[in-house]
Parts: sequence; C-alpha cells; structure tokens
Amino acid sequence: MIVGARQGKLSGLRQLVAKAMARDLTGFLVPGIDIAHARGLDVEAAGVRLVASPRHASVLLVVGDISPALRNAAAVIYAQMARPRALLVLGTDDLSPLPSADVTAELSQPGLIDGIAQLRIAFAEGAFRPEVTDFDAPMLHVRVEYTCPMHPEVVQDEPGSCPKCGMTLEPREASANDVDSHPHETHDHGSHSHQHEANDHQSMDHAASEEYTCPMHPEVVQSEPGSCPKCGMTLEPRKAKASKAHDHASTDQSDMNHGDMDHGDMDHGDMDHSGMDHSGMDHGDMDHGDMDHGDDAFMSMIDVTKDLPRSSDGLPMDWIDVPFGPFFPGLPSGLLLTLTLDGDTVAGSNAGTLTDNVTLPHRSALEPLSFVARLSNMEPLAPLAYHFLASQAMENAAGIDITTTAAHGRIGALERERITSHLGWLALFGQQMGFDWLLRRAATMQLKFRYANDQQIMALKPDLASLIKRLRRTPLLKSRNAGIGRLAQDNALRGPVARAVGIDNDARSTNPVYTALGFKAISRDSGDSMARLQVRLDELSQSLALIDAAGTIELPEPTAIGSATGAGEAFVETPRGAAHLYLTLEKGLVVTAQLETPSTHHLTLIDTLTKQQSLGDALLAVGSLDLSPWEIRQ
Amino acid sequence: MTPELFPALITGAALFGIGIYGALSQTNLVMLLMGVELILAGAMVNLVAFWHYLHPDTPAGQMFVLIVMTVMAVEMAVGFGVAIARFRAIGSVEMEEAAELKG
Amino acid sequence: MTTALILLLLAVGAYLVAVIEAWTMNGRWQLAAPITAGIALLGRESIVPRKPDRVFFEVAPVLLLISALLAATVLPLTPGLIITDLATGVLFINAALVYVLVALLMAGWGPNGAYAMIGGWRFLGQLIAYAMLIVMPVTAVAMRAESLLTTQIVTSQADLWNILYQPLGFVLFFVAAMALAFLPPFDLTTATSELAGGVEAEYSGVRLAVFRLGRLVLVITLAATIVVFYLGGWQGPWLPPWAWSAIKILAVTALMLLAGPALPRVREADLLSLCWKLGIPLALLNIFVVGLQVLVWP
Amino acid sequence: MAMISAQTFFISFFGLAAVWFGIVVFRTHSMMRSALALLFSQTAIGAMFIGMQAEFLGVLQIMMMATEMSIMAIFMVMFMMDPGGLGKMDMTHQKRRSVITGLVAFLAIVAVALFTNWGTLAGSVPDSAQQIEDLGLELMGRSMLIFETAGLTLLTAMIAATAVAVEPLKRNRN
Repeated sequence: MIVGARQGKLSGLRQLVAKAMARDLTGFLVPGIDIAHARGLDVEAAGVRLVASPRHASVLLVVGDISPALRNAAAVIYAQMARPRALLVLGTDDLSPLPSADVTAELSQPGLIDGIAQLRIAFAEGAFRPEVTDFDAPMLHVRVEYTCPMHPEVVQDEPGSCPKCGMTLEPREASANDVDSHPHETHDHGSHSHQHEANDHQSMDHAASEEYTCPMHPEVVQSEPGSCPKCGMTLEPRKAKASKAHDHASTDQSDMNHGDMDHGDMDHGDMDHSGMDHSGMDHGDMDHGDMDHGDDAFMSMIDVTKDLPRSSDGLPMDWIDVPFGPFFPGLPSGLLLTLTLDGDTVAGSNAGTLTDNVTLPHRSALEPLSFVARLSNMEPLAPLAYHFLASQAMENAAGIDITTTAAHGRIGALERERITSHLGWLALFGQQMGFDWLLRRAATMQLKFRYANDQQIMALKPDLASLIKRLRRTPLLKSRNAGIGRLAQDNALRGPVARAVGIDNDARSTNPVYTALGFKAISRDSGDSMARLQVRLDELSQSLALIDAAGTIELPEPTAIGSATGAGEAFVETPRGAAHLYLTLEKGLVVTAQLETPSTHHLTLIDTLTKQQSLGDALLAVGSLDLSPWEIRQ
Repeated sequence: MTPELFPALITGAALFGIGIYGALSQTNLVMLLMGVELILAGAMVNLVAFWHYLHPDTPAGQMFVLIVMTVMAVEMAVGFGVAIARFRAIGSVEMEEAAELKG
Repeated sequence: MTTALILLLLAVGAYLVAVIEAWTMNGRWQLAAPITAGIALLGRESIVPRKPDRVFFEVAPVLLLISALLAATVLPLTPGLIITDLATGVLFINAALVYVLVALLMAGWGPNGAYAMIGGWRFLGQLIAYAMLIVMPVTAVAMRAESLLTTQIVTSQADLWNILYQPLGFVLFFVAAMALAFLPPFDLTTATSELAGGVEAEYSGVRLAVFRLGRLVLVITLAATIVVFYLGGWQGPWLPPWAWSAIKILAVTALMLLAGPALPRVREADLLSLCWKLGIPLALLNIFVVGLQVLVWP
Repeated sequence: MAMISAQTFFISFFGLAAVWFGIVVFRTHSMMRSALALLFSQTAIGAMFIGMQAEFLGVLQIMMMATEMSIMAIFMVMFMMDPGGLGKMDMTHQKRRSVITGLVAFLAIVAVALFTNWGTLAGSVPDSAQQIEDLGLELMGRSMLIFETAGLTLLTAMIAATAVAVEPLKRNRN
C-alpha cells in the first residue's frame, strides 16, 4: 500500500511533490525484465523507469505468478523500498507475504498501461496519506545475537565477553527463523542455519569440559583452578570449546539476503571476518597456549590470518558472501546466485533456483491436456517448446503420426520461439554488459517477433540482419567476451552452449523433417562467451531461414490421443538445448513422466565458470549460459 | 620571539608530537606509517612557515617542501611494499610479530 | 555576483546534462523529466541503512557536489566570467577532482553494503590510473601556454586550438574525463548489472538527489574543462564568447554521454591495463612531442 | 593590521583542524576513519600553506594527499584485523612511553620555537604566478641535481617496492 513518507495534510507544496512523484515512477521488476519481455510487456514504454536497486524504486511491479520463495524475496525487496511505495501486480492474486496490491491489472501491455495510469492517480492522492502503516513480514524480523568480532564462531544470545579473547561481544542481526522455509531446501539452508548454529552451541557447551582462565590474560588456560602466572588474579572457570571445526558456513547473515539486493545486515566487522567461516577455522588452539609471544592481552594477527583462504595472488584475505539474485539485473530472474567474493574476485559460488519445481505425475494419473498445460506453463521463456515436447512424447507413446504440414507448422512456431528467446537473451545479456542499446533494441525486436505471422517475420528480416551486423561491429564487445567463461567439451552441455564448444548436440539434426528443410547444426569451437554469442546470432538467421522453408507457423493444437496405452519419449531442441521427456500412458492418462531439461545441466557449470574470475567476468560467464531457472529441476 | 610565526610553528610541533606518539605506539605497520606521515607533515609546516615569514624571496624553501613530499611518497611506497611482502609471507603486519626484524 | 551567476549556469548545465543523458538512453527529449525526478526524490524517504558509518554516509554526496563545484571555480566561461583566476588554476582543478575519489570511497564504505563497498574500491583503482591521464595531458597544455592560469591557456589557443595542436593529449584527456566521471562505459563503480548500482545503491531520497546532482555537475564541469583546455574556450568567430562556450560545452557533454549506451562496459582488467600499458606511455609521448613543438614553433 | 590578523586566524584555524584530525587518526577504531582523518589533517595543512601564500605548494599538497591517503585507506582495511573498529581492540603498545616521548618532543620544539630569535620578518611575498616561475627556474637551474635525484629516488623506490610486493614465485598451490 502507498505509505506516506511524511504524514500530514496535503498542502500546496506537498501536492506538487506528490504530482511529481506520480509522474516520475521508478519500478523494480519482479521476477525480472526477461519474464516481462517474454510475456510481451514493455515496461519502460508504458512509462515506468526501471531501476536496479530497490532503494531507488517507488513501484514494485510483480509480473505473473511466482513461487512462494520468490514472493518472500520480493517482500524483502519491498521492505527496502523508500516510501511512498506502491505495489502493482499483473495477472496474479497470490501475494502473501507481500501486502495487498495497490493496483491490480491483467497481464498484458494494455493492462500494464492501465495499471500505471491508476497508480499515478493513487500516488498523486496518497503519497502523503496521514495514516501510516508499516509493512511487516516474518522474514524481516531480526533477532539480535552477539558475536565476537575476532571469533565469528562465538555466537550467543546475551551480551557479554568473548570466552576466547575477552573482547566485548558485538550485537548483530540474524534473521528470525523463517516461517515459510523453502519447499526444496537445496539452494541454501540459510533459513535454518541459525537454528543449527544455536543447537551446535548448546550441544557443544554440554559436551565441553571445564577449564580455568584469567579474565585479563585469556591465553592463560589450565585445567585446574589457581592463580594467573602473569598477574596473580584468581582464574575463573569457563566451558572449553572442543576444537573441532564445526561448520558455520552459513553463519553469515546473508540468508536474509538471498532475496534482497541489500546486505543491510552485514556490518563491516562481520563482513571482513565472515570469510573465516568458510575455512572452518578453529581458534581453539589459540587458547591452548601456543602464544609464546604475548606479553599483554595481545591478539596475534598471524593467528587471525593463518587460516584465512589465500587468494590467487597469495594474500590471505577475508571473503564475503554476496547474493546476486533472484532479481538481480542482468541475470536470469529467479536464479539465486551467491558468490563468495575475495575483493573483486570470485572465490566460490552457490547457485540454485527459487522457482517452483513443477510436479510431474509419478504413478498418478493426469489428463493429457492438463499435463501439456502444466509443462508449457512451467517455462515462461519457452512455453511452446515444452508444449511440443509433451505433445510429441504423447503422440509417440500413443503411436500417432502427424502430417508433414503439421510438423512444418510446429517447426515454424518453434523456430519463432527460438528467435524470441534468443532476442530475449540478447536483451538480458546487453543489460549484463551495460550495453544499453542492445537491451532496448533486442527487447523491441523480441516483442515484435512474439506473435508475428510468417509474412510479418519476413518483413522483420532486415531489422534482425542490421541488429546482427551492428553487433558484429561493436567495439569492445570482443574484448569483453573473448576468453570469458571458456568451457571444455563435456557431455553435459546442451544447445548453443554445446555448439559453441564444437559439439554437434542438436536434437534437430536427428529430426528428418528438419533435415529435409536443409537444417545443419551451427557450431563454433572456442567455447567462450563470444562463441556462445556468435552461435546464437547465427541461429537467429538460421531460424529465420527455417521459418521461410517451413512456410507456415501453426500454434499448438491439442492432439487427441484417445485412450491409448504405451510408453514414449521425445527430444525437442528448446532454445536452451535439447529437452527430453519420457512418459507412459495408461488408458489415455499420463501416469509417469520423466523430464530432463538443459538448464539443469548447465546450472552445475556455474562453479567452474566463475571461480577465480573477476566479478564482472564471472557474471558475464553466467549470463552467457542463458540459464532458465524456471526449467531447472532440483 | 617572533609571535607571527607561532601559530604555524606550534602546529608543526603538535603534528610532530602526535606523529612521534603514533610511530612509537602503534602495533600495525600501516598505522605506524601514518605516524611517520604526520611527522613529515609537521616538518613541512615549519618549512613553509620559515619560507613565508623569513625568506619569501628564496624559492629554495619551497623546493625543500617538494623534496619532503617526495620523501612522503617514497616512504609510502616502500612501506606498503614491505607490508605486502610481510603479509604474504607470515600473514601479519603487526610489529609485535616482527621479532626477526629486531636489531 | 560572478559566483552566483556561475552557480546558476552550473545548475542549468546540470539540468541540460540530465536531459541529454535521457536522450542518449531512449532517444526522446524529455524536458521536464529531470525536474520532476528531482522533486520526486526530495519528497521520498531517505533511508539510512543499518549500521552505517554515519559520517561518511552523510558527507559523501555533499563532498562529491562540492568537489565538482570547486573545480568549476577556476574555469573561465567568457573573458571575465570566472570566479577566481588562480595562478595555479590547472593544478587546482586536478586537486578538486581528486576529491571525487574521496567522496566515492566514503559512499562505498559508509552505507555498509557489499555492493557499495566493492564499487568504492573499484573506483580507487580506476581513478588512480586515470588521474595520471588527467595530469599528464594537462602538463602538455600548460607547457604550451607557459602558465597554469586557465585564462592564459584559453588565450594561448588563439591561433590553433589544442585539439589540433595536441590531438593525442585531447583523446587521452577525454577518455580520462569519462573515467573520472564514471560515465558508461567506465561505470564500473555504479554498474547496475554487476553491483546493482554500486556506490549509489544504498542512497535514496534527498541524499540520492544530492549524489546525482553532484555527478551531473561533475560531468558539466569536466566538459567545460575539456573546452577550456583543448577547444579554445570562449573563442570563435561571429558569435559572442558566452555562446561559443555554451555550444562547445554542450557538444562535448553530448559526445561524452553518447558513447555510453552504444558500448558494452569495459572489463575491469582491460580498463586498468589500457591505462597503465597504453595510456601512460602515450601521455609521455604526448608531452615529449608537445615539448618539441613548443621548441620548434615558439 | 586587520589583513594580517585575518591571515593569522586562517592559519591558526587550519592549524587547529590539522592537529585535531591528527589526533583523531590514533583515537578512532575504524581504520577507514583513521585514514580519512589523516587525509583531512593533510588537507588542512595544505590550506595552511595557501594561508601562508604558498599557493602552489598548498594545492599540490591537497591534490597529492588525496590519492596518497586513499591508497592508505585500502591498505588499512586490508591489513587490519578489525577494520570496522567494532571490536574496539587496542592496537597500541608501550603507550605510556609513546605519550611521554610525543609530549616531550612537542614541548621541546615549542620551546625552541618560542625562545629562538628567528630574526626579522621579511617583507611581502611575491605573487603566486611569480612564485611558480621562480620555483620552476630554481628546479630547472640551481636545484636541478637535487630535483633529478629526488625523481630518481622515487622511481627506484617504486620499482623496489613493486619488486618486493609481487609474488615471489608461482608455487604450487591447491
């Protein structure tokens, strides 16, 4: 809801400011610009300036249905936005934990324009509304815990001093245990880590033995009571920590951050020491008297740094975990990428998707039509490809042959989708590279191609050619991409990514209808980001030629499979690579299905692609893969 | 007694004193360098004051300040070079942990 | 009086920069947009992130604005229109502009966020490299004028503008000015797709407005600097001096802003190696060549 | 007279600022603040130079120190155990002795400053443009050798520092 930044009456000056705010709408898109384009929305043309940081946004724009995990992340984004802020929702009504929408509209460009018009009115009237309500959601709650700046493994609920070094513990915020928790807990156990952590500590405390230490000289530790050899004070009992490297890998508060672009709750101290967590370092031995150099309560820097990971340049540095996604500009929306940064270099990564896994029937019956719908709704970036995949597998299972004309129609539609998908990727990649022209141009073209019939597509041919020509001549593009994200030949690669390494992995090559149309797979061999870009550019022209050869574009028709029983499989070359579906039919119902998607394979590449790259290169390498988090199956 | 000189000279003296304190008391090499920078800054203030109040016609006074600035830059460059090397070697730039550098 | 006039002109200049920037992005002339955007920012909440270094967080945007304004004080727009014609004018511009770095480091450290901090440190590397490319070409300019006075630099170009006298220096200075103003394709410190806004990411409301204004003023100041150093300042036939200054400054601004959307962002490694391995040797060569020219045609 | 007192005020003000920031350098726990306090101390000194009509030196000081201290800042953050200053750790040793030495040094210099007869004050200072010209002629004339030596020293120091700092040999790391 629109919440007044400053309460009070709507005076003349305020009216002016509110009008200005209504005219200058800045939006943060959830789940992202790629989905908006794929759904045919041009947000900038509708009058909302898109921004990268939630702090700069006044409108949170939610496009379509999103998974609960993404909604949680969106709620964190919403909480970071400066007031007055508003929520514009297109085509969905399930929003929890977000507050109710200020404006709801249907998921289409006219709907968007209409929604924005309403939003402007709402802003002009409500920006200084007297009644101010706060947005509150469970995942925003912070629990204050106390930790030692030097010993991040020391975490407790009450203030006090560090049992290891005697320093005063610093408060820091940890997120409350999420109520929701993500249904598939593969990406990060952030929401539970604090629980684990607390448990760890408790259990360890119970297990720990008693030892005695001097309050002034923490390095003095002995197992019997007595007095300190240095100052003569009576030693105090304390619980000894077992010096086992327990894993605090996710002590870092970034669990709250996956969603958000903010990192608000890191503080400098933690930030610079959070790297220690990763090495599973134990400071236990510090207590145990290998500190022969201490004359005062002295903190050895050697001990602090000796277990830090070494960067590629050999300097031990603190590493920080920084979340990129799920709404990070330039990355596929829904992709949660956490990079461990060593300065500007990526030391490690953790990638996953926050989208829902679509459930496939497994020994349960499902209507063929709803099976097809479920599969094609899964992937907003390439719905037709999955539609055809499902239809083809069912036809194979039922033993139905389709006519060549119908096959040509499908090829036309599939290739058109490939063009739109590649153009969408180009737009996103342009955003990633900071290449604004490409973002705008490719997005405009994508919207034009989306529902174009074959004549319109042929009319668009020169535009596409000039886009490709301009790209090939752009200075700096080569130096930005050549040698970045180089991949070796690997059987796990699919689609353009595989063809850029020189593997002829294309489901179309084995399809007789395609070969009859003169299809020949494109390939490059350098395997870097540039090669992937070139393969996709070549495929744009190739798809145009295929549409030309096929001559028709036919939207998917539901195939009647009657009450057939049998098993069948299908390969379809989606824009991201070959997808494979195996299913069994029983009396006209789908009872079992197994789906294999290209992005699932590619997700595992991220770690090798990003390691020891500079941040910009690492993100570009991830971007060049053209992942679709929506089809990733975990 | 030349009262006109006092503000500058006392500032120079104070900076020098703070610099001495810093250079002696800090345990970290980088902080120690900061102390040295302050000592040199104190010297520069005095040089400029003398030039301005006593010998404004001699450019050599200004020249000397330029040399001090060079020395500051040299000190920084060498200091950081040493700091990086030590940090790489033993992971510390703490003076307490530089026992092998003791004369 | 002069000060007030120049401040007014800078404000107008900043507005025009914003208009031109929007035009280079989306090809439309939106004359009211910068003003509404500014007013809207003033009305919005200005969030202080959790556990900031409050001093740095507050000071950074103001320091950015001030350093850009200070650099503008020694730039002559017409023969008399200059706030202070310092004998060390050229050096003073450099000194003022270096504080852009300090401001961005503060903005990086202050808000206590990883993106901002990386952005701040990135700019440190960028500016230390490109400050060389500011200082060294300017040395050659001062050599020709035999003075550090900015007015004298303008008059020294009466016969031949420096862009023709030392084209290499112009190119280097132009690139360095873009890097200094972190304009795309050198916007590594505020990169949206790498750092979600970088040093700007945590600013909102009034503070963001000041930060953006500071940057706009920085761009117009740098454009004016280029005009004074290389394009003969206010000089030109037919039109009055103020008109020439205005035309040249706006043209240079447009040129600086046009490159952004048409090019992908430079890789950080390339950015630094370009400067150290190519830019600085070229700048030395430029000084050498200009030295020869000054000797041959006194 | 009013003119002179304005100048004295200017110098004293920036002198106090320089000293104040100099103290902050060693008082704050945040390394970033420490480095930037040193920067502002140096900038105030630059302003003092300008107050003492050494315009060139003042501007040069302000310019050089900004970059120098920014580099200092990144090293501080790199090489400190607790750069954010959250732990309030004590990073000093032999504190008493240092304070006493510092105080003694300060008092001794002040005493010298106060009780020495510095001779008569010279007349007016040449204007800045003249100064720059004189300084340039000095650098390129009588003091050329010194200047060249300084430059060469700087170059040597830079190369030596880089040589010390770069990684010795590519060892086999995991």
